[in-house]
Amino acid sequence: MSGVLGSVGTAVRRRYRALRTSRKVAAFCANPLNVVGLALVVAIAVAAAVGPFIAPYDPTTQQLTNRLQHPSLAHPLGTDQLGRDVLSRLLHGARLSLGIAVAVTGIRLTLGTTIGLLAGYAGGWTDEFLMRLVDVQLAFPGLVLALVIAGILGPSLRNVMLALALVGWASYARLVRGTVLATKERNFVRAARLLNVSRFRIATRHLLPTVAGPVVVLATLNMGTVILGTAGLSFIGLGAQPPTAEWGTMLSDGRHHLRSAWWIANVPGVAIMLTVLGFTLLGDGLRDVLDPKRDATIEKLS
Amino acid sequence: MDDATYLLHRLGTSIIVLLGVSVVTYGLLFLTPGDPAEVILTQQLDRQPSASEVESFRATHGMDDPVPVQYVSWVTDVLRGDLGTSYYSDTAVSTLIVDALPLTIELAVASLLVALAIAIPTGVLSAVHRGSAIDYASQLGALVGVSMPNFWLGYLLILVFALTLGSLPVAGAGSYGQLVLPAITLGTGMAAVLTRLIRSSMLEVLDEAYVDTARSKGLRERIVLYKHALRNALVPVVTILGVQLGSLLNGAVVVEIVFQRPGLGMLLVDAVFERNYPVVQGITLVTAGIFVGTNVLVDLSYRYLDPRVELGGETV
Amino acid sequence: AETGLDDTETAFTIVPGSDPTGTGDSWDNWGGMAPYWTRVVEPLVWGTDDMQPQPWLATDWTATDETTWVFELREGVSFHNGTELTADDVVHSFEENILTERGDFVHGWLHLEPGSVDRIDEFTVAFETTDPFPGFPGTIAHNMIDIQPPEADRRAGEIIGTGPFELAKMDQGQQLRVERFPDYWGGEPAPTELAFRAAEDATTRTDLLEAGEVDLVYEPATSRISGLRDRDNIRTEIQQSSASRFVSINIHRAPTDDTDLRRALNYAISQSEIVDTVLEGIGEPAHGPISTVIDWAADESLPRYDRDRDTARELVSQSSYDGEALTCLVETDMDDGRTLVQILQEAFKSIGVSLDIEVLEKASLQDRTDRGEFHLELTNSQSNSPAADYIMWENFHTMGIENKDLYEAEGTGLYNLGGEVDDLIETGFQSYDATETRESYIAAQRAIMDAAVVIPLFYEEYVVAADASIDGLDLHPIDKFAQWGDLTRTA
Amino acid sequence: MQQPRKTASESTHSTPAFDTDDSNHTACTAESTTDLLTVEGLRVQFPSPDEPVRAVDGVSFGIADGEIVGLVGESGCGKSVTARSIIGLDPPEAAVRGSIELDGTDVTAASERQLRRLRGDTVSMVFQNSMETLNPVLDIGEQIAESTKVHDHPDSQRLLDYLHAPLFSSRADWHERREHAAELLDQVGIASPEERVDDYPHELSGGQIQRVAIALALASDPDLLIADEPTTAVDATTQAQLLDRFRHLNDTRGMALLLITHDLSVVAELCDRVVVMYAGQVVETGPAGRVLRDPSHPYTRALLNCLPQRVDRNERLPTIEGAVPDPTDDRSGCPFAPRCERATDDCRHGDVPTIDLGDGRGTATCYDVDDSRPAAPYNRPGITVTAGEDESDPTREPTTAAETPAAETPSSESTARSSTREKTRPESTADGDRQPLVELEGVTKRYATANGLIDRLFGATATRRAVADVDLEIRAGETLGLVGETGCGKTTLAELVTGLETPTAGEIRFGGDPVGGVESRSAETLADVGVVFQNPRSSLNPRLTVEQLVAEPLRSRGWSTGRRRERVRTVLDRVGLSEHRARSYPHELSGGQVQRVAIARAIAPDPTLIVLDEPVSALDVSVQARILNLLSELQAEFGLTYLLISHDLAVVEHVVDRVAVMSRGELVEIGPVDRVFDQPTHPYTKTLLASIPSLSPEETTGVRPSASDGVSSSLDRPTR
Ligand SMILES: Nc1ncnc2c1ncn2[C@@H]1O[C@H](COP(=O)(O)OP(=O)(O)OP(=O)(O)O)[C@@H](O)[C@H]1O
Ligand SMILES: Nc1ncnc2c1ncn2[C@@H]1O[C@H](COP(=O)(O)OP(=O)(O)OP(=O)(O)O)[C@@H](O)[C@H]1O
Ligand SMILES: [Mg+2]
Ligand SMILES: [Mg+2]
Repeated sequence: MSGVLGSVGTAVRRRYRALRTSRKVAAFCANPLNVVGLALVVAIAVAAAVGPFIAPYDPTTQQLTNRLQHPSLAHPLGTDQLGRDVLSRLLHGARLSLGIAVAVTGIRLTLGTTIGLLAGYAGGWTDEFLMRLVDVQLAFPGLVLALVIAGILGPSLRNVMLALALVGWASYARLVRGTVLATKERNFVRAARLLNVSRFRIATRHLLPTVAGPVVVLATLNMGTVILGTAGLSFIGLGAQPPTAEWGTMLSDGRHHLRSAWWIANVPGVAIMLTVLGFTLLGDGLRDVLDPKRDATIEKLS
Repeated sequence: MDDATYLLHRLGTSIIVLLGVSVVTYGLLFLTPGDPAEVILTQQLDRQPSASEVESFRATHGMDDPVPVQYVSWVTDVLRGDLGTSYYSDTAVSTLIVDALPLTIELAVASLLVALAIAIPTGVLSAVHRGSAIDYASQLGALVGVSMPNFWLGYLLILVFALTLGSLPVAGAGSYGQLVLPAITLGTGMAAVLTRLIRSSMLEVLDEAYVDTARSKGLRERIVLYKHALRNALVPVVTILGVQLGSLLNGAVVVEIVFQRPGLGMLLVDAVFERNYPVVQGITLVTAGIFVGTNVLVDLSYRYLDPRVELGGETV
Repeated sequence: AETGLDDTETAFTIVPGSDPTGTGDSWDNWGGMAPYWTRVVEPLVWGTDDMQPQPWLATDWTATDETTWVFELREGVSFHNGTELTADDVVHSFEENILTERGDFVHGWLHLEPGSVDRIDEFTVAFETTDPFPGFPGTIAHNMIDIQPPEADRRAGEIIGTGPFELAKMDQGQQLRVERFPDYWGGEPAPTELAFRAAEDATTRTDLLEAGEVDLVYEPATSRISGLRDRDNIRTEIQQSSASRFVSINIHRAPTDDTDLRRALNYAISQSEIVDTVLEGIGEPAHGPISTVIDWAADESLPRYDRDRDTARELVSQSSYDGEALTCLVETDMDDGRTLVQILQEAFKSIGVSLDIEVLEKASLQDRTDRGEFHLELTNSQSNSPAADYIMWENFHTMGIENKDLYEAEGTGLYNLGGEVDDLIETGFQSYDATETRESYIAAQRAIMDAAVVIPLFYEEYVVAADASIDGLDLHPIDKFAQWGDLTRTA
Repeated sequence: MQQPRKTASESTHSTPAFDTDDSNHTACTAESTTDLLTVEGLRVQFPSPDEPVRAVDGVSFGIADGEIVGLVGESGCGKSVTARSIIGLDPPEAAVRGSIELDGTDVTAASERQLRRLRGDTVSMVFQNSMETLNPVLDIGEQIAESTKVHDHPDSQRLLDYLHAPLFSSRADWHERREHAAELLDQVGIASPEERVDDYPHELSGGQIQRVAIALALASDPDLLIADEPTTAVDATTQAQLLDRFRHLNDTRGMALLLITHDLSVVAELCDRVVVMYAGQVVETGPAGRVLRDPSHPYTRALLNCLPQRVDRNERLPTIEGAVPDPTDDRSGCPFAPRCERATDDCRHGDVPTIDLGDGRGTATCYDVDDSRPAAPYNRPGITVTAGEDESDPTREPTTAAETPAAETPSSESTARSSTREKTRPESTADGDRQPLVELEGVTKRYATANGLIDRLFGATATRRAVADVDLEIRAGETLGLVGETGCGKTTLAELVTGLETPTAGEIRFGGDPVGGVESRSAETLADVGVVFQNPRSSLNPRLTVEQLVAEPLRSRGWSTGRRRERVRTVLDRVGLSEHRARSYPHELSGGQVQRVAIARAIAPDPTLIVLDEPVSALDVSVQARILNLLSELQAEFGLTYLLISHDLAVVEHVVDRVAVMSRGELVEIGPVDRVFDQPTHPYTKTLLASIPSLSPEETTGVRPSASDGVSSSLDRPTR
């Protein structure tokens, strides 16, 4: 009997959940830009997943006799200064470029969220200390600090990732701490305290879900920033070591050929642009759906 | 909080932050693989330095002391306005910075103007025509600017405006003409952020009752938009400007290289690669100082833009 | 380029390959000016087109004994401030500036200690070298060894030289303007004014020329050269330089301590393919490490390793190579460095040798080579003065810059075969007999190539691209020796 | 002594602006062609994903020159949308049909330029939520000056001129206009207007902002002023002053007024005529006196009956069953039919005729209009349109409730403190010996306003006193009311009781034992107190379902899943929420339902004391009535003690036993409600009571606080 009731309950609950989600999905889809963003991100993700398998050539094999070929049937996006197939390099690069962005964003997010939660929840001197730390990190223009770190550690993708991760976590910490503090003072948390709900449950049921939305939005927007940061560091000479097919490095290497062989630079350039565009649009869309009121805050941090 | 207390307060936090910055800046030196003295001397001399040369170099640059002592003496010097001397040319770091800074500031200001000139009309238009083709087009257009790595954008702009159309100089610094392309390169990236912000902030403001009040007075729509709505919409925008200065400095590094402008960014890149630590430390400290200072100014100006603002309110 | 006004006809804007103002933060610039390119200051000796010392502010020099050089100064040379050049100025320049201010390294370079320069009479100066140094005249034929009067306050940026052009204005890191010096001892130069602009990126230089903003650029981007050649309003000149590009192999580190492997690597490369493809034909395929403009360079007589992958593979299998990746270093700023090193990588792959590339900025690279932690380094060697002997010494002699430290510390080195090669280099370095020098250097080069200590790639050539109307270019194997006095514009 | 206020006595009218003499207005009804404003068949629809939202569904009425018309109806019935249409400010997505003739111009068809002229000259509007109608970044002088400038030159508006761009605008001109602005501020009763013109909106109090908004509307010297709920956001004293001001303007300028409100007593106070709206339609119009005294439409009647002041103390309030129809529903027939007891099949289909009641008595859109029916007396106890609803309690028959406006003992005490010590009890409660459940002794709360490391280093600690030295006891089983103006410390006091804040000084005792803040309270003490927050929606985590929300406190008491579910079902049922609502999220619920969830959660752990902070202030009268009924039922059933905070004195008077009056953090008076309301001792209490508008206008002629009143000026402090 109660089993039947239970399952009916679950079904009803699921329907309500679905209704709730579908409303969000509808809101998300209402803006064509959101859909464009999602489509771009999905496309890039697919390219990253299957790219290496569908690439027509090996990304590093040179054919000096076949260098600087215009796009053609054999080489849909042409060949580069060493006669390598640009399309193949692009497809291989997708995984790497996206991987870097995900990894860096992941580190930033984990580090920042942990520190933010700690500061927001602990308060007092811990909070004071951590927030001054955050201030210090934020006082450096990101790329400047990353440049110094990566420059001193030496050029390699690992160091670039490390440098970018070290300069980006503070935004998350601020966002999370701010949200935690605001939520802590929200009436529903105060009410929970009055109702003798345990600290642990308040943290997991009331605080974390509230924090998740903005963090996801910031992370999505951050993906683009990281990709651009990697490209910038590549340009300065701190990117991937050859012959790695990484978009920023490809673009940076190809810039000398902009006039003579436009495809070498512009193909990875457009790829970067579309990826960043995709993540930014997606992030905006998520923000509209998940967290409509925090525009300026996230803009300020991302 | 009144202005004086607030200033005191901000000054206090700024000093703490700058102290932290100086620790980080100084600490970076000790991340370096290898003995800095040797690396630098080798470069300077173009050969392996002798043991005595290394020793005398370490002595003249105070590298023999324990790290905390070095740090303290560096900070003391900095407080006296002495940022140290370049390892390579015996030039005072402050001289190098003072020489390079105007070019970077000029670029930053010009970029900001470009960004605002693009962002204000586009953002307002986009908000007023929310959900229309104009809106989507201008949002997308704005985003394209920020989605391009700015060195690529820079080279494309050179290709189009300097080489193909021949209407603007390729590179260099000094004339206003030479400022145009770098400012556009850097400005478009920032314009995207500002456009989106102005748009969303306008959208919020346009829903406010006082906009309708303004209309109900019989005011023309243009006055309603640009006097009543925009003024309010700019309030959050201004807070962003301070932070955006950081992204301007980031961008300046790359843009200065692309357009061969010997500003702070170029100086920094050279110094980093040469391991010219006094210069690196000087520049990071100065940029952080500028950044922190600008944000204080922004907060203060914020108050004059929005009379409701109480100084010292906790910002996220 | 500048248009309209009459005197712009005789004014030119030049973009050299490196920053003419010296970025304001390097050790070889004084008062903000680098001594190169601008012909404001001059040394005692210059270099001929085939890299021989050539009389300049000094008209003649003789070695009166093994360690004494006596120089006769040119009379009637006046500085930009109107005073006449005399022996006092030379003594002052050496003693106060060159041997003291510029750092200790100068002593080893010039084989000269402070206090060893003496005025003999108004126009004669004697130099006492620390050891027999036949290369002295060629060595001081260097832009940095310039003569200035005591009145010049170099630190404050007041540069007074004897050159055909006077310093007019300098913007750090941007450009440097000079004006014609009418009283130049070599006759009044044709241009009234020259502007040297900084643009260290090859693409930017090319763009500047194509946009017509400048009249002449050094080393346009390789990828753009064929495009420039196709243009009517631009002329391109190719000049062989004193530089050569090669891969140095660390012979003291396994597995490149194995001669078979090093030879195999040599057999894997086709120099002419590299020159014809990625270099757009700029450069001469090389068989040795020394540019052929240098008179004691050996090319024809060196053992050749024409590409032969079968031999190479065989050598690899004979060698101790066990499949681990070799490390190849290259400097970030090297032109075409990233491209070349990737070609090497692919070539070695074809003979079963794998290569890890590390593109490093100068400081890190230096750090690595100092510790000997690498196998290969893509490098180039260039002499900025006619005396190129030090290339042999510093690279291949056990006590040369590259090898000395590791030799002293660990008894090894980097590229030093030691023994006979050391002897040959010493003989060449200290002999006052040109033929003897030549023969010992050639023998040393042969030993070096036999042991395959380097993989020669190409003897460098450099391109100067200019507005087609410009005439009177006087290019030099040492690019920084270019003279601008005859520059004119044809209608 | 409550009787007189509730009796429809036909006494004389001393206020000229309010005239119940119906014949005066015969010429001014909707049908007149000389009207200033004529709205004909107005329909406004908004697009929505499913059906369009019919916000206004065929509204017709008119306003004559100099007439004051009240537009009333529950929340969401289309009042604001109608008003916006009149000045042509519908949102762009709205579809507007019908005609709006304003001073001879059809607003719906007017050009941009004509609209500007109308707005600058003929009509002005004071928007709902006046706190937000002033531009926060411009000083009020400028905002008013702008209005006069438009009024003078509606057609030449240059942006640079209005931006005050130097070189492009005349400073002298602006200066003059600012002086004029000061005059206008003076007229609406703002003290020292010359200084106030330079103030920014945030520097003004709520009441002052209302006045400025009115001054702004008056700047263009309009023929018609539309005021949308101008008094909902302000407390009773300020409301009284504002209404007075309207009457005065109407008198002196002959300005017509369309007053939108859901407060019928405001209408009674001020209006000549009333238009009653329901679900986007006009259901009844007529002279104010007639409509209030003798409502023709069942809806109007029901609305009037729900008012607490018309029902005796402890009497069950009549309610209207059901809810306002969804504005997206396809409609046919009378929209009120589903909730109307007397509805017939005719009512449910087709068009319901609008019947002219004749004799200048207005119109009603209903079949069931019986002209001959005698006027319903105001205070007939137990008149209900429906017999309560789901939460009806069989043990408490409304009609049999005790009528005990008991003989009060006026001499019981004089001041607050003495009263608590004397343990005076209201006689209306049966229980004889109640123990103090909670005692507050000398409780003071100061908030620190500075924070941060630097401030701590500098030792800068500014404080604000929210509650000052309060002695108070809450007795078991009673309902203690807490009243006072905004910001006087009511909520803070409640938070001290609940433990969310800890007192800076003084002691709080539960059953004689001192208690601290939440963190230091025992689980039993916590379970003893239930709280319904001022804004209940904010106290419900939007990510949890109703079921989870209500079960939360039970879980922390270690109840098993089954027991929790059982209890949740019981309490939800008890507060009248159906089973399927358990799976809803808060945002899917209406305001009344959210309030019920909050109450359900508060009672779930079986507390003895419930703190209710403004439990009904955000609700419509009918919903309010239901919640109040529910509260009294629960009290009777579970023997609960209530601490009830409200600024609505009518509500307080209806439900509480004792009332405590607060002013600026201090407790100024406390005592049995009847005693305090009839014989207030403290001057502040007197002012507060005098400002309550009454349904029967005749009474209000007595004590009316004016702007110059010493006590009310304390309200003129900044809003933050
Ligand atoms: N812009 C809009 N878009 C969609 N629906 C709207 C819009 N504005 C109002 N509505 C709907 O129109 C109906 C009438 O709203 P209106 O604001 O006129 O109510 P009201 O009578 O003023 O209520 P209140 O007393 O709460 O102010 C409501 O159902 C509301 O949801
Ligand atoms: N956390 C706080 N920090 C500082 N001041 C506060 C805080 N909470 C309330 N106050 C101040 O204390 C005073 C009393 O506030 P409280 O909320 O108790 O008033 P209230 O009587 O409940 O008003 P309302 O009727 O508007 O709800 C006000 O001046 C308020 O600004
Ligand atoms: Mg309304
Ligand atoms: Mg309150």
